[in-house]
This record gives sequence, structure tokens and C-alpha cells, in this order.
Amino acid sequence: MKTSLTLALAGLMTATALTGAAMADDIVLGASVQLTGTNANTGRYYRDAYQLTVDKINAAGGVKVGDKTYTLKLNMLDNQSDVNLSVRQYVQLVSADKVNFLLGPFASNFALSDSSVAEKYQIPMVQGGGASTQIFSRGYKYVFGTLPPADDYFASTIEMMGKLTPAPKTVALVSADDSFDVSVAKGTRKHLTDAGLKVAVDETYREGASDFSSILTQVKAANVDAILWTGHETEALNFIRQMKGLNVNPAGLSAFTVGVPTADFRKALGADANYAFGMTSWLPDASLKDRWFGDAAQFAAEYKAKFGYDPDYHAASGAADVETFVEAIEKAGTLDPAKVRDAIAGISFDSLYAKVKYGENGQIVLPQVVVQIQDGNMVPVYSTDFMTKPMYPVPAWDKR
Amino acid sequence: MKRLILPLAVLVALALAVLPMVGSDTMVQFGINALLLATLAQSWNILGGFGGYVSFGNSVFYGLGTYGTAIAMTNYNLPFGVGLVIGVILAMTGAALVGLPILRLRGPYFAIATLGLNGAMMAIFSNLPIAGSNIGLVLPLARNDAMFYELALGLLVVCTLTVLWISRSRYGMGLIAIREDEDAAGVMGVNATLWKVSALVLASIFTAVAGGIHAYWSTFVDPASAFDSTLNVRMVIMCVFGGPGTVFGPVIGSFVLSAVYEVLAAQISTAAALLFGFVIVLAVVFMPRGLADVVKGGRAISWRYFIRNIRENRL
Amino acid sequence: MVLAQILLNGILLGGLYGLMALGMALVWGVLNIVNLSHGALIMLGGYTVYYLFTLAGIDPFVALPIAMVVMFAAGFALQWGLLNLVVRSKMLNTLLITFGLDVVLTFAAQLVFTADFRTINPSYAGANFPVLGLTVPVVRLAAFCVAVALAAGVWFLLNRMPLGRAIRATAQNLTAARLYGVNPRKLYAITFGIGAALAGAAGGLYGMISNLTPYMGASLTAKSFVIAIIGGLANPFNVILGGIFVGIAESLTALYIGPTYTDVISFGLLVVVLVVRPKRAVRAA
Amino acid sequence: MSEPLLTIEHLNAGYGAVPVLFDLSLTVNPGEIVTLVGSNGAGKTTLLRALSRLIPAQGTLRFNGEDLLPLAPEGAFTRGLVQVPEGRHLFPRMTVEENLAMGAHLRRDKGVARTLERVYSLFPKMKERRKQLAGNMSGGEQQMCAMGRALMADPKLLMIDEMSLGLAPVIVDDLLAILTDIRAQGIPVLLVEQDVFAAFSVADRAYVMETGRVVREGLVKDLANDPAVVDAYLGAAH
Amino acid sequence: MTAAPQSAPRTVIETRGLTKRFQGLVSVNNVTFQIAEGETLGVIGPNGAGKTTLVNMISGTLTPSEGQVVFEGQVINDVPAFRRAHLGIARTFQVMKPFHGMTVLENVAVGALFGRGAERSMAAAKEKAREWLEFTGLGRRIDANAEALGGPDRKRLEFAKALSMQPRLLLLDEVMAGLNPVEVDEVVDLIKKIRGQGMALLVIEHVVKAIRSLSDRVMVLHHGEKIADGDPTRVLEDPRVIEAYLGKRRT
Repeated sequence: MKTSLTLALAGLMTATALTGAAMADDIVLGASVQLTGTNANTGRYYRDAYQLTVDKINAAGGVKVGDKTYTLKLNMLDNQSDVNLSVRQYVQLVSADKVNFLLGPFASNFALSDSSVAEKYQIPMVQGGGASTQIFSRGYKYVFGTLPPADDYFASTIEMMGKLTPAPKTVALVSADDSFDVSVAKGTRKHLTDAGLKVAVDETYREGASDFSSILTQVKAANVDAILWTGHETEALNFIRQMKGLNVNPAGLSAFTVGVPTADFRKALGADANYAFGMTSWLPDASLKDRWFGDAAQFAAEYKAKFGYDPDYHAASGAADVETFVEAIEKAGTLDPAKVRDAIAGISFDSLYAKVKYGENGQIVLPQVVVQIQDGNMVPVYSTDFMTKPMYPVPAWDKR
Repeated sequence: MKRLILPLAVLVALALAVLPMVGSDTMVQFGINALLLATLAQSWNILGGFGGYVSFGNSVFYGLGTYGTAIAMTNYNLPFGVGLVIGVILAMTGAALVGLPILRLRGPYFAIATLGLNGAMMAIFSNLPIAGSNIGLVLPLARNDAMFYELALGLLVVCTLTVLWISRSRYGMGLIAIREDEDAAGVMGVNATLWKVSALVLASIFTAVAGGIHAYWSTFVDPASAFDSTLNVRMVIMCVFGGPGTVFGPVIGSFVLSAVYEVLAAQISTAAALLFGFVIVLAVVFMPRGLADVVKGGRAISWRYFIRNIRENRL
Repeated sequence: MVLAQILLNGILLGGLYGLMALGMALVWGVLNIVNLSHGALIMLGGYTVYYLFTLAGIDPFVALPIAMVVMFAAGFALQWGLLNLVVRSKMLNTLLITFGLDVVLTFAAQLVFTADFRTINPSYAGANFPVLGLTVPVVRLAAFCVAVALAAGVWFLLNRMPLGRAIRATAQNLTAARLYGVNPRKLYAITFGIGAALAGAAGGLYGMISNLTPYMGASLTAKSFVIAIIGGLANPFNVILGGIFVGIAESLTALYIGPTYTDVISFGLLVVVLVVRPKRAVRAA
Repeated sequence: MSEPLLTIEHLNAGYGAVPVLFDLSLTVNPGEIVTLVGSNGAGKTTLLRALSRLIPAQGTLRFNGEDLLPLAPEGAFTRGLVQVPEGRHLFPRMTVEENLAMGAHLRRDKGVARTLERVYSLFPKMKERRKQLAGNMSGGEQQMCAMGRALMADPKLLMIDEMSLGLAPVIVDDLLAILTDIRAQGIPVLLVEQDVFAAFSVADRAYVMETGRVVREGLVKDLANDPAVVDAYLGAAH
Repeated sequence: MTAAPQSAPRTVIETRGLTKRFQGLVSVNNVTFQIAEGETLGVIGPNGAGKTTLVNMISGTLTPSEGQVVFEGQVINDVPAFRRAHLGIARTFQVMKPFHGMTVLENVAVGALFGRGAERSMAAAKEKAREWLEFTGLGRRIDANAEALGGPDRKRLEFAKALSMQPRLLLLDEVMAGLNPVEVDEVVDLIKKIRGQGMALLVIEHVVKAIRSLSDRVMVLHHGEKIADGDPTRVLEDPRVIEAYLGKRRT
């Protein structure tokens, strides 16, 4: 009895003793990211981008506040893809580890919960992992997002569809039922109606589903011109493989919110990835100039060299989160959370990711570039106008 | 030894009560979680430990408490207290309704039915617009962790007192009799159906309140976290690790495991879950009757105790 | 036509579901262990086939039997070295230990294989052919056939071979089986090994149809569980039929009620089957 | 006289802390049918369990010139000490043939088919019913199946626990006749019975047990009219 | 020597044509008997005669296929077991079923808490339990764990558990099995003591010697049927009974 109580208390003590305080000349950025668990696959973009950017900034001399120079430090924990654990870890970061500012986790549902901690403790959080409008509709003051609003993900795709010949007339909209994808679907419905397109099939599936044969059969029967799909990467993978298996092939196009820009996705699907449309809020383009990396292309090269895989918009967005803090701190000339928060709200700078400027609700607005996989490569095809000629219409599976 | 337990427990409770005034925020944070988990393990103990019915459906009541509170607070702007009450009423009704048919099942079939119930419940709530479907609900923000801490502590104390009462009352004797031999208990006059269903309902109350507190504290609920069957497995593990059917075993078991987990998570982040898995496996092999049984043996415990446990259960 | 195609989808998928559940049902029926790490074994089987395919260039259908042998060995070792130590313990304890095992296997897999999702993607992965206006995906059809063939194999083993006879005898009356010289330790290990091998085959097929991640196990355990109960533990073909039943039920639910309701139906079915026919699952092999 | 097949001397045995058998001695010679009778709870089944090495025991246990005590259940079984357990313990959802096959589970010799023929000739009814599920047969048929299964193991001593239990007298007579046939094939039998006169009608020698002890032993013809036997069942007033 | 009935004693339990079939197998066939207040009925019969099934139907663990169980004038076929306990039917089990994880005292207290005239308070129930434990000679083991008891003490515990329910009818199922002669005598004494309490007793026993000395009447079951019922000495000399036990003499 007594021994076990002592044990429990000892455990409690250790749990708190382990977390040391920051050194005086450091600026500590705290983050709890999915390093393991179901979301780890995308979580690693944030892990790596945060680390790379912090190292890069330190190598360039750190952060100047007034006449003092600080070194950036990263305090990153693994939330194991567990929302509850991530909330606890953010509290630990804020209250015990006394980090100065917060970087975000991946995925909307995590950002949704975790940002509450930032708001509660009034420590600014800049996150590049959650795009759901839900995160930014709560009137929170301390939460900023570098992913564009989920509602508009398909806006550029739909715009492009109007300019294709023959232009698709009927559309199937398939979405997962989680926060991000419901936001996407809701916005997309509106965009589709505005563009005068007919939604012939509108199906929502359970997050994590692996079988899409029922939906695909209905899509096939409806004989739509285009499929707009939003969900998670693994689901996109299954969806495309099952499209082929069931010989579902809209003459127009099929477009996906996630997956297409990642190397993993292409690798997993092989030739079957071809012709798939996708989107990205970021391309490793030399035209995106950056104070530390030079430009986005150099960022991508360094990233690939260091981690062995290509960065995608998650990574760029994560890098922009770190840069946001540095710019804002230098502008505010202090580490005071409230002042830095105000500085973030009014910030505007060019980065490898985009021109960073947050809207009223704390979210950045960016157009999505439509991309397509052509012969195994991701090719940007449309932004405000065509960039490369899309391969269109899409040939049948057996004619590829 | 035996006489010391109660005063010691009171002391520990008092010490825990002042923690928010002296401890760090993380400590409080960890405390809220540990206390809520302990409450869950303790309320699982009522039917599982005393009645011998292994439920994997207590997370249903946790979810109902969570959603009762969340729906009341977000959709109807009701105060937290009212939300809790609504959550509890939902959970109790649920417990009474499902208790009757599924408590007729025995052994693994009861356990499996409750597991299925949890899965079905999660799927149902992810389709309920009033519950925010699968997206979930965002609750208003309360910057008062000390309050959540004291609430959680209070709940655990009340729950433990209830279990203490059960362990010494006619009611508890009936439950234990059912656990040991349901037929014999019936022949001796125990109305097994009434006892089992009421135990489930009783457990549902504390479970639901814990869910409600957690919902308001974390400000966000969704079906996956509200009807999390691994949460239920954790309740079972913590209760069984500590000693099912004892008054303090589940509390100690969950404190110890929470601390172990927290330390592991802080120390070796990625391998924490892996090691936690090993802890469970080893615990089942070496101390199948829980910490309480180990402690009961006092100083006499040696490696022989563990060997004997293996002897008893191996093929 | 849509309905016919959806029924076909359900049947083909259901066959694979049945195969997933088959190993679980066998272990449950004979050893009286509800193996919560079954999904993790499916996952390991999937990765085995994946690596045989990608690293050694072995065709996945050829790799399948190799993976089954590997998984058999793993299952045998697990039962012999660990689960036999607790097999007479309370049902709760066997549940807990297999849950712990599931955690260990899952996170070990994450450390070894990383969290990247993998697909087993041979050149014919998306092939299909038309029959009476329906589209039949080749890999799914093959998976279905493998599932039925393995069920037939299990049936043959159980009903026509001395080893299977001993397995059934042990399931029906452990005392009597011991009395006539059955060594239950070995037999339990073999049975668990067979269960793991079946899980391995299911994992390989699953990797060809869907994708592999270290975390895929949990939901597959739940699914196997539902099917094992609905199909009963006695006859391998019934387990496959149970899988087909669930596959069709899910497909129809997706069509008529909505794809977000499939879990309501499969878990609802589980509860209803248990409450209405509690004896259904009791009969073991 | 040569050494008995089975020698039990000063045997004590029980379950955990509860002793059941006290200082018990018994022998079975080759070619004999020996019966052990006594009322319920006298310890007959416990003795069989001790012989099959399922429970610990102290004293002397020798079978076919070998010490049984250090052996595991499998060891006793493979040395030819085969038991037909009380309540038959068949595999209910297996056919008669499969049940019989289980009896020869450990045998690797070529004689299995011959043994099966022998069993079928002893129990022609089993041959008729060989495709039937054992659980669906009548009590008498189940007992035949259980005995046949034991014979399939090629026993050196056949031990039968409560053969007549719950069976109609006509059927018991059939079974008794078969016991004689079995003995004629050279297999000695240790028959544990409650039905004294049934047992006495085929046995050579008998032991009478009461509360864990042997209270009478001797040739059946001597014991048949011994009032002690009736006393062991119905109390001293007889 | 039988106790001479004072006035006409009331019938406590009565069965009318009680029958139980298990999947076509008749376990108890058309058994009719009654036991009066203060009377002890011994039930004997070879293994598998249906004795325990009979007790199960009276205590409520089994439902009869046909016939009626009548307790104090009321047909109780559909009354669940726990309510029969409240009415005053108590039994012991052939395979003893002490509640593990409870002390001896608590085991007996369960009876006092849930039986006829149930105590609501633990203290009172434990007091009562203590009395019955003294009565059954188990006073010295009050705080032991139930599973720690040896054979004879377990029997005493079974008695105490049943008695603490204050039954009107007590069903004793083979309480002497596995006891040595000295212990059998102790149990016989105990039952004689219970007879003094005025309840109806049904005693199933194999030790016929004991039955003879205990019973007012003896009923013999064979293959589920009642083959004799009456004065112990006469019944035990009935050739049919002897044959049922020893088997028929073969030539």
C-alpha cells in the first residue's frame, strides 16, 4: 500500500522535474507533433520543416531583438496522434517548459483542440497544419494559420474546369466527414453552384474508410464528367486504386485535395497516379524569395538533401510558421507574447511559402495551384490561368 | 496496516487538494488527467471489479456524459452544471436501457456486446447533426484549471467513497456474490438482474461526470475521443493493474500507470507506447490479480509469488 | 445494375473480411482466447508480403504462402513463449495481454517500418474485366478466391487430417484430449500459428486492395471480431459467409443509408446477434 | 507367481490440501478383470486420477515393472495405462470414427487399422454408426464409443470409470459381455463400478472402498455374499 | 423411531407430477411428494437418478418441463430463484460454492442479508451470521477466507449460509460426500440440531446409514422415477431399492 503510493508520487515528481527551463538567451518555440501514430506520415513534414528552418535561422545569426541576439530553440514533443495527449503536451510546453511561442501540430482536429491552449494562456500559436474554418471562427486572438481556408480549396480547380474543352458539366463530390473535409465540401458545393455545375453525386464517407466500392459504383452509374474528392492521403490512395479496379473513369477529371503533391503518393500508386489532379498552396518555385533560404527552390533542395524526401506544402507552411515568429519578434522588438501577437496580426513579408499576411480571423489567404501528375511528375497546370497544358480529357484506364 | 489505510487515504486526498496552490500548471494538467482516469477506473470497478462483469462499454457513458455537457453548453448555452446533469441523465438512461438486454449475457459475450455497443454509439454520434456530426463541438473556453482539478479530485473522492460504501454494504455483498457465483447468489436471494443493472447505472454516473468535466476542460469533443474504446481498455487496465474489487487498488493502479506513462512519454517519447505495451503484458503474466494482491502479501512477496502466478495460469 | 454491382462488391470484399476473421475465429474457438492483437498480425503479414514484393521482387501471390510460413512461425513462438503462460487465466487477463501485445506490435512496427503507408502494387493491381455488364476487379476476385481456398484448406485440415482432428478434439474437450496424449501446449501453439498465418494471408491481400500502415490493425481486429461472432466459430465456410454477409450489409448501407453509417450497421449487427442468439458463437470448432 | 501388472501400495492422494485416499493398496495381474466398488464419494475416481498421474500422490505406484510416480499424464498413457473416464468425455461434435481415431492419436505403428477392425468387431454397432456425431448418440452407444476409443490406444491395462452410470440394465449386460471379450483378447481391465452385482458378474477379484480406504478385497465369489459389501452402500443395519 | 406428529402439521413443500426433460432425456419423471413442517425427508438413489435435478427445480435454478412446485400452498413454478429464497427456500450445493474473495463471516452474512426476513444492516447481518457460525461449529474460522477452508469446514459453511437465510424449507444436497466417518457423524449431529428448528428438511444423501438415522421418511429415486416413499427401515429393505443400488444379482 504505502510503497505503491510512494511510487505514484515519485512518478508525479519525475514527470515535472524532467522538464527543464529555457536558457536566458534562447527563444524557445514549442510544438507537439505527430511523430508516431496514424498521422505520423504527414506529421514528419512539420517535424523536419521546423527543425530545418530553426537551424537555418540560427546559422544566419539568430534573432535580433533590440541589440540583443537570441538563438532559436525548438522544443518538440510527440503527441502520438492522440488529440488528448497533444493538448496536455501543449499545456506542458506553456506552463512547465515555459516556451516563448507555439508552433502548431498537423491536421485540423488537432489544431482545433491545441489552439485552445494557446488562447487560454495567451501565447501566440502559428500553425500550418489546420485549414478548417472551424479553427478560425471562434474569435480566438492568439491563433494564426498559414494554410488557406478549406472552403476555397477547390476554387481554382472549379475555375479551371470552366476553361477546359469540353468543359465538365456534372460532378461527383466525395468527402470525408472530419472537420477539414466537411469545410472543403461545404465551400465546394457553393463554388460548384456558382459555376453552374451539377452535383450528380454528393457522398460523405466515414473518416478512415478503406472501401469505396459503393460510392464508386454510384459515381460510375451517374456517369459524371468530374470527381472532386477530399479526404486523407491514405483514403485518396485507396480511392484511386479502387477507381481503377472498378473501371471508374470520368472522361473529364478527378481531383484530390491531398496526396497528389506528395512523393509518397506517387511512389505508392506508380503509373496509376498519372492524370490525377490535385492542388497545392505551394510550389518549390524560385520566384518565391526568402530571407533565409534564398528562395523556395533552394529550400526544397536543402530539405531534400537533409531528409531524403521532397517537401510539400505542409513543409513549406511549417517553415513559414517559424519565420513568422522571427519576423514578428524582430518587428515587435520584444518577447512579450501580447506584443508579438499584435505584430503577427499586422505582419507582411515574403517567404519561401508565400507572401505571409494574416486576415482578420488569423488565417492566410492563398490561391491553390492546380497540379496534375503527368508521366510520374507533378506539374502545375493552373493558378489564375493555365501554367502548363493539362492532359485532358483523361483517357480510359485501359488506354493509358 | 489495515487501520492505516483510511487515514492515509484521507491524508493523500488532502495533499492532493492543495496541489493546485503549490504545483506547476503541468502538474495540475497531469493531475486532472490522472484524477479523471482514476475516476473512470474506479467506476469501472463497481460492475467490473465487484460484480465481475467485464465491460468495454463504459466509454459509452463517458461519451454520453461528454456529449450531454457539450451539446447543452454549445447548442443551448446552458451552464456547465446543467450540462453535467444532462450528461448524467443521458448516461443513466442509456445504462438502464442497454443494461437489461446485454447483462443477460455472461463472460466474454457480455464484454463483446459492450464493445460493439461502443462502436455503434460512436458511429451514431458521428452522424448526429446536433452533436456536430463527426466534426465535433467546440465548447467555450474556461481559463480555470484549478477548478477542473478540484472538480476531478472531488469526483474521484465521491466515487471512491461510493466504492468504499459498496465494499461494506449489503449492496456490495450482493455484487460480490454475483461475481463469485451468479447462480448461487440467486439461490441465496440476490436479485441479480436488479443488482447488475443498478451497478451499471451507478458506474455510468461517475463515468459521465468525468466525461463532462473532460469535455469542458479540453473545450473540444468529437466522436473518436468521446467514444474511444482504448479509453475503456485503459480503465480496465488501470483497475485490473491496481486490483479489481478493492477500494483503493484502482486509484493506485491508475496513478501509478499514469505516472509511468507520463514519464515514458516525456523521456523517450516515441518508444513510450511500446514500453507501455510491455508493462501491460508483463503485468498480466506476473501479477494477474493486480497490485493490491501483491501489496496484501506485504514483505513476504518474493520472486516465488510471481512464479506461482505463472504456474497457476499456464497450460 | 448499380445494385448488382454493389452486391458483387460486397461479396468480393466480404470474402477477404471472412479471411481476416478466420484466424481469429479459429484461435478463439480452440484456445478460448479473444485475440485483440489479431489485426496487428494482419498488419505484419501485409508488411511481409510488401517487402517480399518490393525488395525481393516476388509476385505478391507467390509471396503470400511465404508470408504465411513466416507468420506461422511468429504465431507459434508467441503462443509457446508467452500466451501459454496465461491461457488458464481469467478471460479478462487474456484480453488484456493480447491488447498489450497489440500495442507492442503496432509501435514496434512503426519503429521498424516507419509510419509511411505502403501499397502492394503489382502491375495487374487495377486490372478488371466485364461480366454481364458488371465490372470485376481482378485482384479482388483473386483475393476472394484465395479466401475461399484457405477456408477450404482450414476445413480440410480440421476435418480430414489428424492434426485438425486433434485441434477440434482439444476445443471440444481439453481433458479428454489430454487423456489421449494430445500435448496442448504444442497444439495451442500450432493453432495460434495457423491463425497468424491466415492473418498474414489476409494482410497480404489487404495490402493489394488497400494500403498498409502500422496502425491498420485496430480497426481490422474490430471487424474480424464482428464477423467471427456473426459467422460463428465452428465452420470456416460460415466465417467466410459471415464476412460476405457483413460485406453486403456494409455495401447496401453505403448505398441506401449513406457511407457514414456502415459502422452503425456492423456494430449494431454484432450486438443484435449476441443479444438475440447468445448461444450462436459458443460452439467452437 | 510373476509380478503383477499394476501394483499400488500405501498410496495417499488428494486434491490440494484435502486428502481423499488413505494408505491404499491394490494389484492387477495380467489377464484379470479387477473391479473396484463402493458408494459415491468413496474415492474410486480419485484413485484413477492418481493412476493417470493427473494428481500428486505418495506411496508406491508400479506399472509393468516401471515406477509411475515420476511420470506425467502422457507418460502413463504411452506406457499403456488407458482410462475410460467417468461421463465418457467424448468429443461430442466429432463422428464416432473420429473419436476412435483420437484414441490412436499418438500411435505411429502400422497396427492402427487392425486395431480399428478389432474395435469394430467388438462393437459392431459402432461400425454402423461410424459417421454419426458422438454427442447425438444414446448413453450406451456413447459408452461403447468411449471404450472403443480407449482400445484404439492399444492399452496394456484398460481402466473404466463407472461404466454402467445412467444406463439401462439391458445395455449394461451388453457392455459386461464385451468386457469379457476384451479380456479374452488379452487386455486386463480395472473396472470401477457402483453397480456391484454387474461388476461382480464379470470380475475375477474385487476391492470394496469406503471413504478413501479399501475395506474388503478378495475373489468375487467370496465377496458376493459378504454383508460388508451391502453395508458399504446401505449402512451397517444390513 | 419417528417423531410422532402433534396435531396435523402443515405441508411446506409439495410437488405434483414434477418432470424435467433435457433434450428428450427424462431426468425426473412425474415425481410427487410433500414435506410437512418439522419433517425430514431423505432422498436416495444411485448416481444419475435425478436427485439434484429435483432440488434444482425446487430451488428455482431449473424450470420444470411439467408438473408443479407448490410452496406453502402457492404454485411457484414461475417464481425466480431469488424470490424463492425470500419466500424461505434455501439449499446447499453438491459442488460447494462458497463465495471466494469473502471471509467466512461475510459468506454467511449474504444469507442473512438476502434471505427470508432479510436484514438491511451489515452489522445485524454479521451478528446473525456469527450466531449461525457458532451453531454450525465454525465460530473459530470466522475471519478466514472462504477458499482457505478444508472439506468438512466447507460443509459447515454451506450449512451456515443456508441457515442464515432463515428458511422454511432447507434442501441439503449430498452434504456428507467426501467426509470420513467421524466427520459424517458430526454432520449428522448438526442436521439433528437443525431438525429442532422446525423447518422442513429435504436431505439428499448417499451415506444411507446417515439417512436412516436422520429421516422421518425416505424417498427413493431411480432413473428419475420415484420407486419408494415411506418409513426408512421398510424402504431400505425393499428389494427394488437394494437392486437400484447394488444392481440386479446376475447368475
